Amino acid sequence: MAVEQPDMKISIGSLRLKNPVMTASGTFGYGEEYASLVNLNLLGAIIVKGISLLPRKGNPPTRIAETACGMLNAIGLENVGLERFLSEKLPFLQDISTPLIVNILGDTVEDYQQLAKRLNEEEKVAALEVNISCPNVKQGGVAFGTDPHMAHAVTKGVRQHFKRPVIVKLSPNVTDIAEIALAVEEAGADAVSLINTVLGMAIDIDSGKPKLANIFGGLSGPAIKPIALRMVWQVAENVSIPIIGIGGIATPEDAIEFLLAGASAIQVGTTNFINPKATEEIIHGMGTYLREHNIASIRDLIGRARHT
Amino acid sequence: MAVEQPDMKISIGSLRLKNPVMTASGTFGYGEEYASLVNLNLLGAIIVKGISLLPRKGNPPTRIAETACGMLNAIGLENVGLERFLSEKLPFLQDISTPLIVNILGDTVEDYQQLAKRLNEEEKVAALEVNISCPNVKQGGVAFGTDPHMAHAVTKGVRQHFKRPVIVKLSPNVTDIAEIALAVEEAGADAVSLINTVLGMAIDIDSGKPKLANIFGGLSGPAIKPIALRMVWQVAENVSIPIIGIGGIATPEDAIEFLLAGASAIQVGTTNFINPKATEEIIHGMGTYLREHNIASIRDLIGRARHT
Amino acid sequence: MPALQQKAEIIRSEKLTDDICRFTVQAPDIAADSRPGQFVMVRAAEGMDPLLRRPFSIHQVRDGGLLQILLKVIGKGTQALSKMQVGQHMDILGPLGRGFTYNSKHHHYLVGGGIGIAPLLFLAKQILKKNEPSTINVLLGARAKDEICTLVDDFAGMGLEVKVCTEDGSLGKQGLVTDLMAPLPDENPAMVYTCGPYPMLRAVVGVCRDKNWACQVSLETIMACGLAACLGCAVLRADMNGYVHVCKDGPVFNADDVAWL
Amino acid sequence: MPALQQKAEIIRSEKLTDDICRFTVQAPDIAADSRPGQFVMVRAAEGMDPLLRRPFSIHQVRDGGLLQILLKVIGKGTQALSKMQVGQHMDILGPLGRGFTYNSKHHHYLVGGGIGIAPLLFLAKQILKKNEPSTINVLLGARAKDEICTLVDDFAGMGLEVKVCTEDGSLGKQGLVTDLMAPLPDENPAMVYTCGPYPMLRAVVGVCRDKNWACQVSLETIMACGLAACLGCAVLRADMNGYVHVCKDGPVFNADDVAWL
Ligand SMILES: Cc1cc2nc3c(=O)[nH]c(=O)nc-3n(C[C@H](O)[C@H](O)[C@H](O)COP(=O)(O)OP(=O)(O)OC[C@H]3O[C@@H](n4cnc5c(N)ncnc54)[C@H](O)[C@@H]3O)c2cc1C
Ligand SMILES: Cc1cc2nc3c(=O)[nH]c(=O)nc-3n(C[C@H](O)[C@H](O)[C@H](O)COP(=O)(O)OP(=O)(O)OC[C@H]3O[C@@H](n4cnc5c(N)ncnc54)[C@H](O)[C@@H]3O)c2cc1C
Ligand SMILES: Cc1cc2nc3c(=O)[nH]c(=O)nc-3n(C[C@H](O)[C@H](O)[C@H](O)COP(=O)(O)O)c2cc1C
Ligand SMILES: Cc1cc2nc3c(=O)[nH]c(=O)nc-3n(C[C@H](O)[C@H](O)[C@H](O)COP(=O)(O)O)c2cc1C
Ligand code: FES
Ligand code: FES
Repeated sequence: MAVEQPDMKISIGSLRLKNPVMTASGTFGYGEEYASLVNLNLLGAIIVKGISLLPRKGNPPTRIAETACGMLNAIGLENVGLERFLSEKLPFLQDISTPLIVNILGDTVEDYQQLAKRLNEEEKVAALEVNISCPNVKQGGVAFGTDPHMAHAVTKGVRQHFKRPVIVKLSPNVTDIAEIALAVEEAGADAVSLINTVLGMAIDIDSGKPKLANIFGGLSGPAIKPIALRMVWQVAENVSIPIIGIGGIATPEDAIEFLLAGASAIQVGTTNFINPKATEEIIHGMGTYLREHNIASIRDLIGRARHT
Repeated sequence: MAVEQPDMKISIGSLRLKNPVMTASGTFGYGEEYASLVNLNLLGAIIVKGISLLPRKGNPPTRIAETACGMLNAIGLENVGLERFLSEKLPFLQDISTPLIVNILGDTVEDYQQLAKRLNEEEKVAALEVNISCPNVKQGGVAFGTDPHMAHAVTKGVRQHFKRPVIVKLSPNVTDIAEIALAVEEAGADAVSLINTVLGMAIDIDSGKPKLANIFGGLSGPAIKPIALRMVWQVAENVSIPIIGIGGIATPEDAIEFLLAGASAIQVGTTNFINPKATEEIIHGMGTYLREHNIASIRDLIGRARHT
Repeated sequence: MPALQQKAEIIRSEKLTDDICRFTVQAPDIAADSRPGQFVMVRAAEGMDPLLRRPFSIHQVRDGGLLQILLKVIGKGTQALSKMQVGQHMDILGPLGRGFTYNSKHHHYLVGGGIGIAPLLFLAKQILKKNEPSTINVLLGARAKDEICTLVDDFAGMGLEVKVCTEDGSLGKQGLVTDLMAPLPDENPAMVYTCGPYPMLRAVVGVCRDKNWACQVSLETIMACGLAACLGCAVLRADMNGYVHVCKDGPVFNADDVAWL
Repeated sequence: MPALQQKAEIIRSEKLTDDICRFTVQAPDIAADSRPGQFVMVRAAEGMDPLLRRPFSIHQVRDGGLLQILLKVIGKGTQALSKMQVGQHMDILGPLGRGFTYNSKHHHYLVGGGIGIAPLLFLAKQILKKNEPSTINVLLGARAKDEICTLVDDFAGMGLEVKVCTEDGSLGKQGLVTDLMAPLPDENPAMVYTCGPYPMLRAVVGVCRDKNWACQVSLETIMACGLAACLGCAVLRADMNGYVHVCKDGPVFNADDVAWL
């Protein structure tokens, strides 16, 4: 009995998505930028550029550099800030049926709490993704995401003030990512998303200086896919909340790998720059895979490689 | 006044090398395999496949998988063991003028010590490279290289029994590589080499299983270059012993980036598989760069990007 | 003008010099919406290395949905693109960014250097739709003759007066394009439209300030998306307080809106 | 036979089917040293994606330093290679590995499946240098006719008897190549030389054991170096105690030396 119309729906906590394909924060603007290229209503969820309480200017240029099958970015979390996000960016997204997930960042636990509180009032904000892992910002020293106690504290703070699903986005720049995942699960996260970018750098041998003004930047793109996939596997072995896989996903095959490793959903990042239609193509291609393999529901893929 | 014959010599502790280009352990066999393709006598140093006290069979196949601009390997440290290395592999290398560096690995500090003791007797072994970072072997739990105390202990053990330079090879799969580098410096290492492979994985979506029998493998090749370069920079900020840069080096330009970041020498790994003549080409190309930039000595490049 | 993605067939490929070529592609939807000074992002290879699209100015738009880019080989991306053949398809995203603004109040000075001349041909054509050739002066600079002789002919063919200088003196005056500007009469109101290497742009802006001429510059930065999504293409604002983004706020800026470092 | 690296010019490119092509390249140094069953490692692209060289059997060696490979499109590496044109250069490393061993004591059965037929043509030619055509039987299997008809002609052109079967019955018998082996007289001593997909090899080895025939198999694994340096190409030994390496100990093995799983 052939599967004609495979079921693509997945859940992240109480959030129900029509399919598991999301856009990764910082790679899809505020959605509007891609409106002429992608049918936004087809996406599983839209995650917008990370928002802080106050606007941020970001790092001086040069902010990006290309590497083998990847890119480095040191945007420095430039963003319009909470208020302008609500007044200028949210109205457009209100009209899109796709659930909106807002990525938030802060310098202190209190920052995160305030963001959570205010965004909890906006019904359109279906979930928060808490960025505890950005390696670009020099302030505050060690990133929240590299220490289980700090990661726990931020998660707990956001959890208290936001009633809908809280997704915590993990940093790969750690010895043991499962330890961090466990800490945020315990603090009440509904899901984890991983990975954020891997800390890297590049040097211009003509000028003799780092290519990025910030010296270090975050590596993303196909180059990091094997690392991301391994971390999803490790986290899946240790937590029971849903995992959203991120890192170098460019094709339906890549997305399926992440589901087989244990992810319930995936995000497409850098690939949006190269192939703006990638998210649509991935949704379509995942459906084809299910049909060809006669699998009734995409949920049947989750973690399958770990159980065979 | 143009530089005609730039000085390519560098030192790693008491070891003097004619140029900074070495072959990375596990990617150049025991030298002999490349003898028809590379003039072995031109190389800065030859580092052979990691040797353990007893022979190891390694992991079951599949052992390798290709990834975007990289590859995963889970060889499982297959090697002929110390005795067969001495009787079967060393004689060939005795006739090569290039300094030989032996990469060693063990399950316990005592293993490493015994290897160091026996290899200390072989004059041809100019230095040891201590692999404390291999992510492929399941035995023994946590890798030595992910804990500063364990890294310190191994280094100290080898240091006691080996009189010529001891290079400790670091794992990138840690939150803070500078911390590990400091620990091994303190334990008496003459140099550090970095990075070993980054832990990764890949899944075959047709079989639904991991591509590697070992599930996880080590990611190498151009994909990891930005990560390696960043770690060299971080270590250079923290230790004063020489650094040997490794990770995705394929061209003279890549090699120069590592020197500018703070490495005194470099190793070519995965690239040997793709372009067996790469080491020679890199030596040649670095000389050209020095001439074109009118730099008298390659040592003038070391760490230059950190000082401008 | 929403951005569109199109696999555009290459209709013609001209080799202007060893490292400069001009591609004509069939991209009706993108061409229809394009304005002078806008750009497209082109995928350089099918694989993932090189990864990012490369930005190119829209050099010309022709009848029949044709779009031209003028491409100079710089690194591996442009190298790969330069080898593309007639009949193959270029993956193009565009039109992108804010182009030049022009009207009939001004005398128009088009000042281009090297490959920066690319967008000026399209601009000249559009200005000529409502203005006489005499309202336009074209000033071009290049390293050597072969880099620009085809382009000089293209401008001249529109009936425009073209002044040229080259660094090696092989065509026109020997010198920089600012040397051509200095002796010009202080026509006012005048608008300078300029594109080229950063040091040239800075010098041109300096001359404009001296002459009290308005000036629009087309800037280049490294870009990842071209769509205002990655925020990678930041350039310091004139007030030094924050950044503008070349792919969205530009690539064409009023010279007074950005900092000159 | 030390391995050499050569940028070999493509002299001829034949498209045998939609996804199988045969390249003839000028690689005199490699060709001079090649023996049947050995292979070469070919770089698939100039960039870093795909990264690794791809292994291909030496299909034939021809006068004038020519070397042939027969290539089936499987994934992105073979896809890229299949698009290469006459006049371009293939980056080839070889000859590599241990080939077939053959002598005049045996009756020779060459048993090939699909693209695994590639090395057998070279082998047949070498055996024929010291043996009569009647000492050789060629048994070929494939999915369908077009996959092998050119190759059948090549063997037949050497005066050899060729038996063929296809899975769809479009050429020769319908069935598997082992079906062709079963009814053969128990000529002894006989040597079977076989290459093809793993399930076929295992079946062929089974028939050989039944008939008490010696058997050499050419194995495939994923390879990174082809030079015995990476140890990636491990295959379990017959005694299940450790591994042999396809690129050095093989690709041709005595069937009894490796485990059949
Ligand atoms: C708005 C705009 C319009 C342009 N118009 C043209 C044009 O009409 N004709 C033309 O030949 N060139 C034009 N350029 C420059 C062109 O984009 C670069 O020369 C090209 O990207 C270099 O790529 P590469 O792979 O050959 O070089 P590489 O050095 O290998 O590229 C490495 C990285 O640097 C980036 N990069 C390098 N140089 C530049 C540069 N000057 N500007 C932006 N990114 C750069 C590349 O995008 C890539 O990410 C334009 C650039 C911009 C921003
Ligand atoms: C000794 C030897 C001789 C061979 N001779 C021939 C020949 O004459 N003609 C021919 O068409 N093919 C031959 N093959 C198989 C050929 O190497 C693979 O089909 C090819 O590598 C697939 O590459 P791809 O990029 O198209 O596929 P992809 O699936 O994209 O390759 C992914 C990775 O898997 C490896 N891989 C995939 N399939 C195989 C395979 N079957 N064997 C080894 N590696 C594989 C590739 O090297 C690559 O690293 C031979 C293989 C070996 C080991
Ligand atoms: C230009 C750029 C900007 C990014 N900005 C953010 C951000 O604001 N917040 C965040 O959590 N992640 C950010 N990321 C990380 C991505 O969301 C994603 O985790 C990462 O790029 C890995 O996925 P990819 O390989 O598919 O790009 C950014 C990535 C890029 C490339
Ligand atoms: C197939 C393979 C085998 C390796 N074996 C060893 C080893 O035995 N000991 C070791 O210290 N490193 C080993 N390495 C790691 C390399 O020496 C090197 O650190 C790593 O590959 C990164 O460099 P690259 O990107 O240039 O390959 C191995 C790498 C590969 C690809
Ligand atoms: S290039 Fe991405 S925002 Fe401008
Ligand atoms: S392919 Fe590297 S050892 Fe065989």
